[in-house]
Amino acid sequence: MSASETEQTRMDKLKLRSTLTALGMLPVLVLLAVGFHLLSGRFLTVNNLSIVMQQASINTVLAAGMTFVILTGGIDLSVGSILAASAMVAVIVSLVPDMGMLGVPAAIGIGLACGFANGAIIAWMRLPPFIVTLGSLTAIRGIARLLGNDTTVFNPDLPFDFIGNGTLFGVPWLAIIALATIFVSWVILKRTVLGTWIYAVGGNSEAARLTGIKVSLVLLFVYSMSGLMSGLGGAMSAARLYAANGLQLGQAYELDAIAAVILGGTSFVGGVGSIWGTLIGALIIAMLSNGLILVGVSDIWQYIIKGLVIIVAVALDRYRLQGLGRT
Amino acid sequence: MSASETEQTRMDKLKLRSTLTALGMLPVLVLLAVGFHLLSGRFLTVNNLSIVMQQASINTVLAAGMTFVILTGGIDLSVGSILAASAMVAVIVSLVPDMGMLGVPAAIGIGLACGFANGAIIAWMRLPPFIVTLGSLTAIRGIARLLGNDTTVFNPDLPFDFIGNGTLFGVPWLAIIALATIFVSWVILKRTVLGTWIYAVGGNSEAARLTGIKVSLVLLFVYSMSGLMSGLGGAMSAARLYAANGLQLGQAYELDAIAAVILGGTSFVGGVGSIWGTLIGALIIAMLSNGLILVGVSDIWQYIIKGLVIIVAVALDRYRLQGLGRT
Amino acid sequence: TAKDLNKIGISVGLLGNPFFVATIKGIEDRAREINPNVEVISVSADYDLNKQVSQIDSFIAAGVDIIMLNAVDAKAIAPAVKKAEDAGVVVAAFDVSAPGANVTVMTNNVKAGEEACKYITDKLGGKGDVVIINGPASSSIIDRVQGCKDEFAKHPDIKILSDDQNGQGSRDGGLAVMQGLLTRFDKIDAVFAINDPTAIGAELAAKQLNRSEFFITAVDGAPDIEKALSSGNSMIEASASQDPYVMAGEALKLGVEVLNGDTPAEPVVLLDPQLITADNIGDYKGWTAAR
Amino acid sequence: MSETAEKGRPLLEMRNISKTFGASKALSDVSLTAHPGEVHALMGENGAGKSTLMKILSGAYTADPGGSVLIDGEPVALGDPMKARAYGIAVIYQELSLAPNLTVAQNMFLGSEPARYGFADRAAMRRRAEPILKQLGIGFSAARMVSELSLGERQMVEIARALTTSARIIVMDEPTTSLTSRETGRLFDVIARLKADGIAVIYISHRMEEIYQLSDRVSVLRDGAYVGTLDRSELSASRLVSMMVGRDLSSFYKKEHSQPGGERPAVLSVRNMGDGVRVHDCSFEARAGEVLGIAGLVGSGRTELARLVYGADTSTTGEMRLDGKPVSVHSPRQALDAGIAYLTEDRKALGLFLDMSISDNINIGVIPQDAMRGGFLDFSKARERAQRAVKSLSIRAPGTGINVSALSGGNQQKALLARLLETEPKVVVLDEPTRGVDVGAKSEIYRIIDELARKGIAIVVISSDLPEILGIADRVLVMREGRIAGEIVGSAERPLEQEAIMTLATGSAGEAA
Ligand SMILES: Nc1ncnc2c1ncn2[C@@H]1O[C@H](COP(=O)(O)OP(=O)(O)OP(=O)(O)O)[C@@H](O)[C@H]1O
Ligand SMILES: Nc1ncnc2c1ncn2[C@@H]1O[C@H](COP(=O)(O)OP(=O)(O)OP(=O)(O)O)[C@@H](O)[C@H]1O
Ligand SMILES: [Mg+2]
Ligand SMILES: [Mg+2]
Repeated sequence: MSASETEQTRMDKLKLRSTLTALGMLPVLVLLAVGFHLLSGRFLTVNNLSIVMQQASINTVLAAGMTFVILTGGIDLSVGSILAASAMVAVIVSLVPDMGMLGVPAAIGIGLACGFANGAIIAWMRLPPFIVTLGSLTAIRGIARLLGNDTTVFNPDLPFDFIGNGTLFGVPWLAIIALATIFVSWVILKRTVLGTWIYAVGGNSEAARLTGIKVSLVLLFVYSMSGLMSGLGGAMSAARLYAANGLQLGQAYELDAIAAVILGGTSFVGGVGSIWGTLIGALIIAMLSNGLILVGVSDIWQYIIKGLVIIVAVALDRYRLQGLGRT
Repeated sequence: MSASETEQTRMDKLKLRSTLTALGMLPVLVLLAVGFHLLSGRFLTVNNLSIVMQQASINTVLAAGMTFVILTGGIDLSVGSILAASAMVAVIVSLVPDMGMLGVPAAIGIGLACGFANGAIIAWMRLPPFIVTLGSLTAIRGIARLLGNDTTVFNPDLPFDFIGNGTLFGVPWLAIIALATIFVSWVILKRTVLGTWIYAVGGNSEAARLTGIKVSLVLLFVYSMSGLMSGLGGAMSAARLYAANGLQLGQAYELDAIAAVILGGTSFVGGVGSIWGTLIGALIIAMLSNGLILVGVSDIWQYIIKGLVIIVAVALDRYRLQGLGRT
Repeated sequence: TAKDLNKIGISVGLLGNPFFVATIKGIEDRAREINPNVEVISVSADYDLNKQVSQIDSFIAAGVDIIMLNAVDAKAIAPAVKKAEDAGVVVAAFDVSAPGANVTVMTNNVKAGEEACKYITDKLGGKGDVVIINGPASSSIIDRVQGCKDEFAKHPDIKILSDDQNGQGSRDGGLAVMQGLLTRFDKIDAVFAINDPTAIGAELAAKQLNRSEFFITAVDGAPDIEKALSSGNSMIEASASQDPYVMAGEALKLGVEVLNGDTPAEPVVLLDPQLITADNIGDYKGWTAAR
Repeated sequence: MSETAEKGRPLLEMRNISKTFGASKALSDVSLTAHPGEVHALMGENGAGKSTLMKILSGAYTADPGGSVLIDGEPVALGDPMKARAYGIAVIYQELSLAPNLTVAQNMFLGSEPARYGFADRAAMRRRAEPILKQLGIGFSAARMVSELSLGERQMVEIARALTTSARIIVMDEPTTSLTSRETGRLFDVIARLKADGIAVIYISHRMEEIYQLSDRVSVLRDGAYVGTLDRSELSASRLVSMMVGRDLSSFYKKEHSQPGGERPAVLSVRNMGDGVRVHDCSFEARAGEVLGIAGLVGSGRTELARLVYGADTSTTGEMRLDGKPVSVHSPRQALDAGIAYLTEDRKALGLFLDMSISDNINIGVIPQDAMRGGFLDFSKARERAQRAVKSLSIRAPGTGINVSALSGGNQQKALLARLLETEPKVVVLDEPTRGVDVGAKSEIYRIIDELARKGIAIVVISSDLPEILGIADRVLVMREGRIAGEIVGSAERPLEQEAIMTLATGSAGEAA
């Protein structure tokens, strides 16, 4: 019958489209990798790919948390500051004799606490996320500085340094953690009830409220999650650098994290997006930095090229999806 | 009759509410000023207020442009980079013998061109403003560095330095320009057809399209405007400093500009907000920096206090509007 | 016309860097010796010239006697310095020169770069492939790189593989840049990093990639480099150290002289760096030493 | 008006409910009871407070203190959607409350997902969704994204959602505004089954026929106050209307424009219009001074066709002529310039600027023409226009300066209509012009349509309300699956008939000529 036929072809088109959407920026990623390899001859080596993964790892973790937030239509500008504060805590705790390993949970705990505070203000006082997290970006930065008396804390014998520099079967721990984060986020977002609620709040928060979803709890969760991820990022950063500095660490990281999320196809207005896209977005950003150094582009031109590539990447993506129906 | 009676009280309440909304953050501003004066004894002097106005001026100009953009539901992250590039151009042109005064129009022209480029990509290719302006934030930063071969350009005999350091009847030129910008923006937004279109696009862009408004032209205009204002900001910065540096100038200015707009009550989703609010927002931010130094608060605590004040300010504002009906 | 020292305003490039923490301590200690009740306001300009100029304006409004200035930009700060002096405030510059300042005390950065790179040319016997990890283009860093390049230029067999990558002056940036450079170049003989954090970042990269064919020198003498040098197994072999504590303290003392109406004999004082290596680290005082 | 014969203990009792929003009192001292197995209709003009009362029941709003809600005679504390649901209350909201970014199934179970240890059980969800969709005769799959559904289809999803929970009280707030008679029929079958199961249904609608057909009792609200309750036996149109509006409405549909005889000139002629996906090969003509109706089932492509004509979407085939001359319309701007105006079916999402004033909403299309030199707004002209429009369309508003969001649905619709009339079009396409509009406003809108036709404007009305189409249209096109299935012309001797339209719309019989 004609009706079911059109329904069938339509479903096919939809499937094709959602596959393409899920693929997202992958073609751009591949294009970039091949391009860099052709130009430098060294990009696609096991060694270098492991470096790229490492360099992408912290941003990936932050961006995973940011994905939760942006899916609800919010934003979290404070991730860089939270990362700095928890890296400080990680190093400071690591200096305590015999309990050094506690640095990691301490960092994550601090991150969670900061995120929870953000979430509480946003969810319960219903203040705009941009301003609240801009405020905490500033305030937590101050706290991070206070923690170390405004100087660099370092620990050359960091007990958990394997996280930052070790490998497991040749894969850097940092990359493993980042991938694990993405996987856990995917499970939460796509396999649990909570995940559906997050999408629902982002899609239509009033509708979500009317169906009995506790919107404020969902918001509390996503900001806490973003804080927790930032805390984890802080621990990773500390483990990688053996040091932390409350003022310098994590400056402008929020922009990179948001860029990864948006490059990955998550919509700013909320409700639409996937965590895999975020992973690809973060990889593109890391690849750009690494590849341009490999090719030997000077610092100034790195800026210009990076900026243009980001714009061209989303333009390509838009072009790719065109003709597949209205958006 | 009872119906018209309630109608009357309702209109009264509505009027009260819109007055209060227009007032916006003014009470917070006054509170802060009085507080700082009580603590330092030097805040409310003609001299210091003129300093605050000067310090607020560049951010005010950027924030005015940003108000246009945010009213359409967009964002412009590239203002700081555009400012840097046009300040470079202003100083470089000012060094040309006999034509030094052309530095100002040159800077504004460059700003306009950058803004136009942003707008063209966003309006015609329909790409997300966040990513596009993040890309141009990076690319234009590179161009700004390239312009001066990555060093500071300097002109101690800047022909238009009166803009940055002179006064007219005791009022700093910088402040006059900032206020003029606000006034012009107000005229455009509230007195012209274009202004109504801007609010309409921000309020419901699909409805705007269906009523025959050329949404893409409106977007082109607002990003061009933001670029132009950034160019003006660049000229002001050059005139104030007699110098410009492509790398350092304008870093993170976008956050301050956006903060001023949002503090001023403009909604992130677009369609709601006033330019006067933006002025007050910019003044609050400048006042915080100046006042805390005057009171002698240490740098670390300045961060913490600033962050908290920003959050408390919006919280107060929310509280103030409560009980006056839905938000 | 002599004035009392009651209020000091300090503006530095980026507070939170241990270097500047030491300078502030140096200033505070010297200032307390002169007036125990002195009020010190220290702020960070975050390498933003506009911000620093605003801070100077605010200092003037707050009625400080001396502005201790670590200029964000060695040239462009001139008008602000002039404005402060016109308002009757003494300006003492440290670490970075500030045209027109009443007094200036800073490390001879050209020399620092020279010494760190002389260690390289000496050890390599004037022949080899070297890398310079650059940083943000501030005057001190430009000077260091200049000094280093001058030294390398004396040896025609020294080949500079790369000098245009920005390690942001941080561990993080040094690590990322070095990872790229190590992938790009199969053999490097020596690395000059424009400051200590960059050097440590570079070392971390080398360790991760199991590369050990080269060694690193830097400038600063920061606490973390002390640890590295004394550990004995670090790839970082030398750092041309500065003494921020003494430098800034000196600048304050000279500034107070100006405040008291004396003109210092020498308005610009250049402090020589001291090259610290594993051999002489034992004698090195360090930035955080109690004084 | 009698206290109904005692039906045993009421399932639901709402007593002395009041609700104030800021300054305005939306409800004062309203009471309502519902018995098991009863359909209790709630009627009243736009803004009478029906939805507000139901939102209090659903926990979306908290009532002012003083009132009480009893279920099975026990006082309960609502005030939170979760609690209301626990008491067995399910609501089909008037303002569709779906998350467009989720699938049909996800929306149906939102907030009460079948789950194991917090993990969503998709298989169970699909299993439970299928029979409900089938029961409602829904043709699309539960895996479809809601954003891809037409308005009517969304309404069906909303209905399906209310059936997922085992509710004892189901509130339906204007569930049929975008539904045609076939879907409405399906819904009524479901309601009959619910009744038989002893469930209480509270039904809100502005369509009289539905009220007659369904309700056991009818309660009427006016200006937030309870007016009275009529038993089924006491129902009559005049009585209901006078309770609602406080006066009589004589003739409802107006068709004074159509003088018989004489072929009028075609203003707009559309040939082979299609977008290759949802609309195929549509040709029709709209004539001056004539009302052309377009009927069809939910999702048959009526809205999409109108959007193609208006240039809101891009067509892949077809051409248009206006007054005999070919026109190319690729954007709404071009359509407006050519003299074609379009009233959207979704006034909140696609029509109104809710944050702007009534005056701005009316003037937005013409401010460039009115503007002074330099693009400055002419406030006095704008005020004049707004006031004139408010008067001629009798928009009930305290002033033209207040936000349009403060108006009731019917008045918002009239404001939108005013906007499009200010552009002085030759052809107006009205998509569901009376959606969610009360009887009084409806008859006013019919009067406006009639007046326009008399002025010689060509009018196209898309409507899912068959009696409405029959009442106002001179000629009806019927769409099915994106094509024009046929055309029916009414005449004095042979008036338009409902069956003929349904036959064409469903394709159940052979093509009618
Ligand atoms: N959230 C709100 N804030 C302020 N006023 C409101 C709110 N919701 C409804 N109102 C007002 O309360 C009154 C009753 O509105 P309600 O939506 O209950 O009417 P209704 O009878 O459902 O009308 P309709 O037939 O148009 O759906 C109206 O005057 C409306 O403007
Ligand atoms: N945004 C969209 N994306 C994909 N499909 C859509 C979209 N909007 C509508 N459709 C589909 O197009 C078909 C026609 O929709 P249209 O809105 O034209 O129908 P309609 O006859 O006006 O129905 P209704 O009475 O429900 O409004 C429907 O099957 C619908 O599912
Ligand atoms: Mg209603
Ligand atoms: Mg429709």
